[in-house]
Amino acid sequence: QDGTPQPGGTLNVVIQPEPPGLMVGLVQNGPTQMVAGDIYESLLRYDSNLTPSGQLAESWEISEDGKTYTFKLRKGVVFHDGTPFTSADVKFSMDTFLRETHSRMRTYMQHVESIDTPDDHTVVFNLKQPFGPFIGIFEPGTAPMIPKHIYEGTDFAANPANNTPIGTGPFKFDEWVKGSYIHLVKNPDYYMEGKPYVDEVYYHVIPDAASRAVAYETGKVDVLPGGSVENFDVPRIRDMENTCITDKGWEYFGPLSWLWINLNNKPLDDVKVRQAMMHALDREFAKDALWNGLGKVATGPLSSSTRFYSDSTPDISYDPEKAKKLLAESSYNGETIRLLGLPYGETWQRWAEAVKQNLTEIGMKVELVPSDVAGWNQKVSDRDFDLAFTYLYQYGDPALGVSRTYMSTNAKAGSPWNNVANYQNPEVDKMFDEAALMANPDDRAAAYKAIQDKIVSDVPNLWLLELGFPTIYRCNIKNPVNTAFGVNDGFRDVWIEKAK
Amino acid sequence: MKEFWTRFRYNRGAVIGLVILAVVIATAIAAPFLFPTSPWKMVQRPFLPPLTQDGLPLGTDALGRDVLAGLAHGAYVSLLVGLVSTVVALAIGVPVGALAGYFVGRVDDALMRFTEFFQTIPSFALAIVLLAIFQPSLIFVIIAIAIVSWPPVARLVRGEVLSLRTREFVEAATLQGLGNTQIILRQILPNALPPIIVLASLMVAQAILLESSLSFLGLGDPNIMSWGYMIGAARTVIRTAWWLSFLPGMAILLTVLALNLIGEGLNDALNPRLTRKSE
Amino acid sequence: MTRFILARLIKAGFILLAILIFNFLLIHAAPGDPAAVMAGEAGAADEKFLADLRERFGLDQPLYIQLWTYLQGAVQLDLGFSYRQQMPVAELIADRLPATLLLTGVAFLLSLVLGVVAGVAASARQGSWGDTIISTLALLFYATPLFWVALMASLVFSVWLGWLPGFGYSTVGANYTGLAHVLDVAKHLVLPATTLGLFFTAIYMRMTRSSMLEVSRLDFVKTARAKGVKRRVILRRHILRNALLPVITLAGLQAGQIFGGAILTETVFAWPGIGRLMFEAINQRDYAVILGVFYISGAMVLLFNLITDVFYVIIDPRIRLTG
Amino acid sequence: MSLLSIRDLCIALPEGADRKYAAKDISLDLAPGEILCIVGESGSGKSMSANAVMGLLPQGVKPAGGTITFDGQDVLGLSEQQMQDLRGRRISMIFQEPLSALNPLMRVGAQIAEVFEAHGELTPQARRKRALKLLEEVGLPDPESTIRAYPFQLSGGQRQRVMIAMALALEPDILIADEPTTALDVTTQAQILKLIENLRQSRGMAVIFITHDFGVVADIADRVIVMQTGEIVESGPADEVLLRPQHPYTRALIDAIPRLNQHDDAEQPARRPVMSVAGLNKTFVVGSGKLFGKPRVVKAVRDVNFELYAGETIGIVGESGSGKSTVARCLTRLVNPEEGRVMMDGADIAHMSGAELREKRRSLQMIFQDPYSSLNPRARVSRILTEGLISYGTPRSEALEKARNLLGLVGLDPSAMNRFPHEFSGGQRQRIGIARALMLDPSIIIADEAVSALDVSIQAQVLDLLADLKTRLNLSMLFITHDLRVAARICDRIIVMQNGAIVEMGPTGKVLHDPDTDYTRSLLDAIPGQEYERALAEAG
Ligand SMILES: Nc1ncnc2c1ncn2[C@@H]1O[C@H](COP(=O)(O)OP(=O)(O)OP(=O)(O)O)[C@@H](O)[C@H]1O
Ligand SMILES: Nc1ncnc2c1ncn2[C@@H]1O[C@H](COP(=O)(O)OP(=O)(O)OP(=O)(O)O)[C@@H](O)[C@H]1O
Ligand SMILES: [Mg+2]
Ligand SMILES: [Mg+2]
Repeated sequence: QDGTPQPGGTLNVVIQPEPPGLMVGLVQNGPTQMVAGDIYESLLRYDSNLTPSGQLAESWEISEDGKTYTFKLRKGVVFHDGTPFTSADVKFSMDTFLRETHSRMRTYMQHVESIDTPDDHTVVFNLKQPFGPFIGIFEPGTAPMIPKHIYEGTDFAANPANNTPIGTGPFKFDEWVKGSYIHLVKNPDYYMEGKPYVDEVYYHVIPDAASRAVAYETGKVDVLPGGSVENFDVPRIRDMENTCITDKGWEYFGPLSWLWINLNNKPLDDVKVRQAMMHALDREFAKDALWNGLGKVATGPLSSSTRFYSDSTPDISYDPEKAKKLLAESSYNGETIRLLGLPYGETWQRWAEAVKQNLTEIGMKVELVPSDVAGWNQKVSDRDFDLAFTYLYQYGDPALGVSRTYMSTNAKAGSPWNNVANYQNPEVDKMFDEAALMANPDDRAAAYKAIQDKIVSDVPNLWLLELGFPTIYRCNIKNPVNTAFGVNDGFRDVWIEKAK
Repeated sequence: MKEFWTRFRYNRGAVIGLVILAVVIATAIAAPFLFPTSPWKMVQRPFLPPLTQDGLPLGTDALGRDVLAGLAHGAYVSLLVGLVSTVVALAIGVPVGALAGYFVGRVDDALMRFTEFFQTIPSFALAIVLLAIFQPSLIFVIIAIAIVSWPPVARLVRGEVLSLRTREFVEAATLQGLGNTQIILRQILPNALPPIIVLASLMVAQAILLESSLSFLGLGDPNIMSWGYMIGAARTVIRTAWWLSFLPGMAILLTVLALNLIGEGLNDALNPRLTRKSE
Repeated sequence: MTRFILARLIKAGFILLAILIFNFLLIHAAPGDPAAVMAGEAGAADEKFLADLRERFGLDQPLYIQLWTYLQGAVQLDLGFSYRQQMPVAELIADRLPATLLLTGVAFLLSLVLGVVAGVAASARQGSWGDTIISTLALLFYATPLFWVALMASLVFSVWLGWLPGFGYSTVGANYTGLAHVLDVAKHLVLPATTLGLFFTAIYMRMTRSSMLEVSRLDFVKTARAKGVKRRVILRRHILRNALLPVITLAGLQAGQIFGGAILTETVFAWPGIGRLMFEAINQRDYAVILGVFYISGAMVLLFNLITDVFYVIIDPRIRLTG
Repeated sequence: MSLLSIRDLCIALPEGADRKYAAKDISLDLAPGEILCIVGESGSGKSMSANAVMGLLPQGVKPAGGTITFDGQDVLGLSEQQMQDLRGRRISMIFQEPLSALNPLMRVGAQIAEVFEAHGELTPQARRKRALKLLEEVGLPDPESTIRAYPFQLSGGQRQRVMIAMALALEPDILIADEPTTALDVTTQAQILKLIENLRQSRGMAVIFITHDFGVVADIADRVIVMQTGEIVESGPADEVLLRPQHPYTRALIDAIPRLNQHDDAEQPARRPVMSVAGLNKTFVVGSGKLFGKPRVVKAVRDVNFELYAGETIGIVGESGSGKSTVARCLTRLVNPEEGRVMMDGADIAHMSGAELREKRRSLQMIFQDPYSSLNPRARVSRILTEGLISYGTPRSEALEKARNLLGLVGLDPSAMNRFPHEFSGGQRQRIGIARALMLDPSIIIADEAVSALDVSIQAQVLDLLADLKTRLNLSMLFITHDLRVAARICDRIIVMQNGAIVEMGPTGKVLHDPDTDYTRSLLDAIPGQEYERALAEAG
């Protein structure tokens, strides 16, 4: 972007919460991905429009019928332990390792018939049928390249190398002082000339949001990834000197928040009640008061950064009068609605209170049910709620991150990422199934437009906001966010401008 | 009783304490009449500082709710949590400690091991686990706080009783034919009172604050307004809207101060050596 | 005495076992399990993933078998393995133990010394302005929420004045050694230790003061004065010692709670201690870690209760204990 | 020139006390080397006056006028700092109730050594040496181990001697001794008096000696002051006051002195034992104070056997620390004897517990040696007296009525009912203890030095009361005392104890006039005031 990159310097980044492990093939939570993005790499990289470019793959080709993907790998790439990276590692990672350990990959890989490695630098994926989203899965959080020579034939979960992760990325793992920090150092053998620019990266574990803000203010850290300070603190920090803020870098995840409606419970099975609730929610207020105006009011099941988003779905905006009318016409009879909040900090608690108040004002009786993280998981999995907050990632494509929420095949209890609402609509099922397998993007766009219209008029969930997680950093740190994954994609291109 | 009152009144601090407490209790009772609208109602723009808007003398919180109404409604819950859990903790801890200390030997052993049972789990953690198991309604919050706060009482009382039971006046009472209960209740406990009173007045504050920590962790009863809730909720905005935690903090402080003064007054009034100052 | 201590130690073993069983059941009664939490953090999971996790953690076994397996390990001092953290629990705890011991130990000594000294000073001049100031301060300390004090302290001393570091255990990346390291850690320790200590300081102060006032009216104090013993010495040797019993009790309690007591402080000041480990483990239902911490902290409580009891006898020879 | 001179001293009492002034218009002078005895009614302000000299009046009690001049300095005007310097070194005091007056948590050695330390004298080792020496001088057995004992591990008399040792440690100019020998047997008493006499001779120490024992007064006093209800009613040289008393109160006092030769052994017809004690043994084992040191073993009671008959009073006399109190405590099961039986109404109370024991205890009451520590500091006298009776089911009003009566009988005003123990004088507290024991109408009373703090006239009154009860209710009594005159007056039989064992037992007349053992003979020889008694007899 601006100016010539200057090498050197130390990057201090906040990480929250402390990751359970750094081996991203085994653990895929946010903080793990954030650190692992520096250590592990995948074949491709995606910009903020989700357009792929090469990373470990130099080039790639998709066959006409959408069933064969051929990747040409970069030459001269070595793992941090000096072993060369080859097509065998790709096959091992995708076919053996991730299939076993990575639940999302497992579903994606169901579409893959076989993987061929004609030579050390060529990999061919043969799909059973066309699978539109396939080109979107080659990022380090989903398809990290794992060293075969270390893991082959071992118990993956118990491999001691998990504590000293080895990948091909721009930074090498150095030290992890549990409870304090994780230290990565520059990979001197990195295959891209001159990169990375910075010498080392510290990820600081600071469990308290206010202290994280203090750490930034006192200059102890320079980058606050999205969600590391309370939303209420953002404006104050944003206004500090030499401070830049961006809400980019979440396009791939497209975090969308909504309230699950337990459709098993009366009177929530009544679409009128649901519509009434939808119109009762003052989401603009929530965005302004709770999210500092960052993010967007959701218009339906898709995030606006997700492919095939349609902006012409039926109206679901705030209209308390209409809500009252709808409620009066509905079968709602003064039942107490149990609202399960999300135990992820103050903003979410306040939000639950605001929602409760919104619903109270149209004449519903609402009781807040508190819980901790584990309890929340349990309650949502067991469908022990009437309304429940959640937000989920969309992974850039409705087939990867959206259909799972609405398909009846996914409606079994027992997981919080299923179709928890128990939305059963055979028509929607069929449309999703077909749209995923279309080879032509235009066909898919049309199909998903129809799906969105259908779902929005049914209101199986109460969509809230496309969340804006701002990344805050000092302005002399250049390029912290330049892909659709933001800081999760590693600091390959980051450089620090020295004070003049 | 009358005489006790005269002596109590003699301590000016105690009377001030009593007045403050009376005001707090009155507020708690009168809140629904003084502020008939729900304290959860969002009435104005968020983060209004105090004294900037007519009708909202203490301003608004993060969701634009009336802070004054919150304080008034919260008084009830906070008092309830503080007093009831302390009373429950005393009701368990004092008898356990007294019996253990008085009977020593096997009874002591059994009771103290029982106490240790509750003590070994870090209290905050135990409260969290208990509340994760049970739905955190107000009742359970109170019970959880009481359960974690009685072991210190028991140990303190036991320590005192262990020392007092060997005193000669206790032996004299035994010879007078007093039963064990009477000896514990009438001879030993009154002499162990000062530390118990101090601890009790501390425990009320602790209970109110523990409730605040719990609701901060999302384990309070989110359906009721309490000072603890208000402080906890204001914590994240402490830098931008300090008054939001300061005001309920002051409310807690005043209440605790009042209880403390009363405690001290009680202590003085019950201590024969301090009375009848010749002035 | 020696026999009493031995008997208690033997009993402590059994109690620990009972407590372990109780804790085990208690924790498993809480909703949610580690597999669900871990899957939750991954952002997506299917049944196979959950089932795999549960199998790996042994959560698919009936509860009594899980308990049995755990106890077998625990009896041999094997605290199990945290699948979440990919580490043996004993190692996890050992990693965090020094930091916690340092923090709570310093806070403990600080509060005990400060509290008792302040209490003695206040009681020596009952009713004076010094007494009023000390008593008011104590009141402020214990009626103010810990996190408030903590945040304010870090705001003032770290952000505004820039005197002291506001978080962490040592300066990251500085790689100090020897004395420089000690000083560095000490600097980091100041804020959390004072914050944590303040509350107990207040308690000791209140307890000491009231107890001292009570004792100072007893006859033997008059004897000491009749001997011409100096006021300071009377306060310390005669009154304080007789007033110490409740303070000892509280100190024992505080010492036993050194893991649990520091959760908030460790969180605010990012102190890499056991309190935080435990708190996170509870939230994540990392059973082995929770139980491990409870096990160790239970042992700690039992130990300090025993020490307290021994202190009772040392302090007050009239107390006789039978074990 | 007088060393100490008190002029028109008034000491005001707080509201609700017996009277307005504890002491009124007290004037006296004390010359170096002089021994001044203060005698008088219990509660007449003796202790308060003494305390005033030390500047140690209890809270609420204040000097309300007059001056106290010591060595040219106005004591009442001195700062606390200046007083500190005087106390212990120049003026020292022995307090009346030795149990409460010793720090319960400090070893006695340390408490003695502290006197030296307070005044910056000697090195720590030297202090210990001196403490040992002092303990030896006041006649404590085995000083090496006693020095490491805690006060509660010592007998009443032993504690008292520790107090004395502390007071004498720095060989002060003035010693104020407030009933210092109430718990001492006559031989030990004689030894202490001799010690004081020596100090007076060698160092010119002046002494204010408060006592009820006219024998002691006669033996040591240069001058005597007699007090009644807060005022000095008579003063003068010892011989004058003792042999030619002017004031009627003084005369009444002297008339009330019990005589040694009063007793004839009346033959008792058909006697029924109400209590028989067989093979009683009690050993105390106490830690040495060092971690692995040898424990201190005290055989406090060895193989004690005796029978107490209905309507009989047995006196137990003997050396201080010989196990008298321990026997009493074994009989009431305040301590558990290791061996032996205590049969009462056919049941062995030594091996009894719970409700059974409680029922038996009703007819077995004890008067404690140290009245102060045996009264609940947080209870009013009314409660202290009535709660036993009420707990056995008597209605409150009835119990209160009875308590008021008994207070009257022991010479206390009924207004005492509403006061707390610390608001009384030593003798008054003792009488509360007596009243308490009588509340339950027991059939056996064990009285441990029950009248030692009472002036002779009240003592006589109390003894008459006991004698009356004895005949009316067929009361049996174990009467532990060191005052052989008192023993002579009310006991039917006497047991002499030494070193935990009974060395002699027999009818009073026999034991007191024709003893079998040398020990008893030495006791008899040591009775103070024998010359005076003869003089009185000749005069009267
Ligand atoms: N609780 C105790 N622990 C250890 N030794 C004790 C204890 N009580 C008494 N003794 C010892 O037992 C012995 C007998 O004590 P006891 O009180 O019976 O004497 P006494 O005859 O009543 O003497 P006095 O006339 O001085 O009161 C003493 O040597 C004393 O030191
Ligand atoms: N703290 C107090 N409060 C009220 N009255 C008191 C207090 N202390 C002493 N008195 C009263 O003061 C009077 C004098 O007490 P003092 O102790 O001087 O008597 P005494 O002459 O030493 O008697 P005894 O021979 O019984 O020890 C008594 O009537 C007593 O009741
Ligand atoms: Mg007296
Ligand atoms: Mg005795």
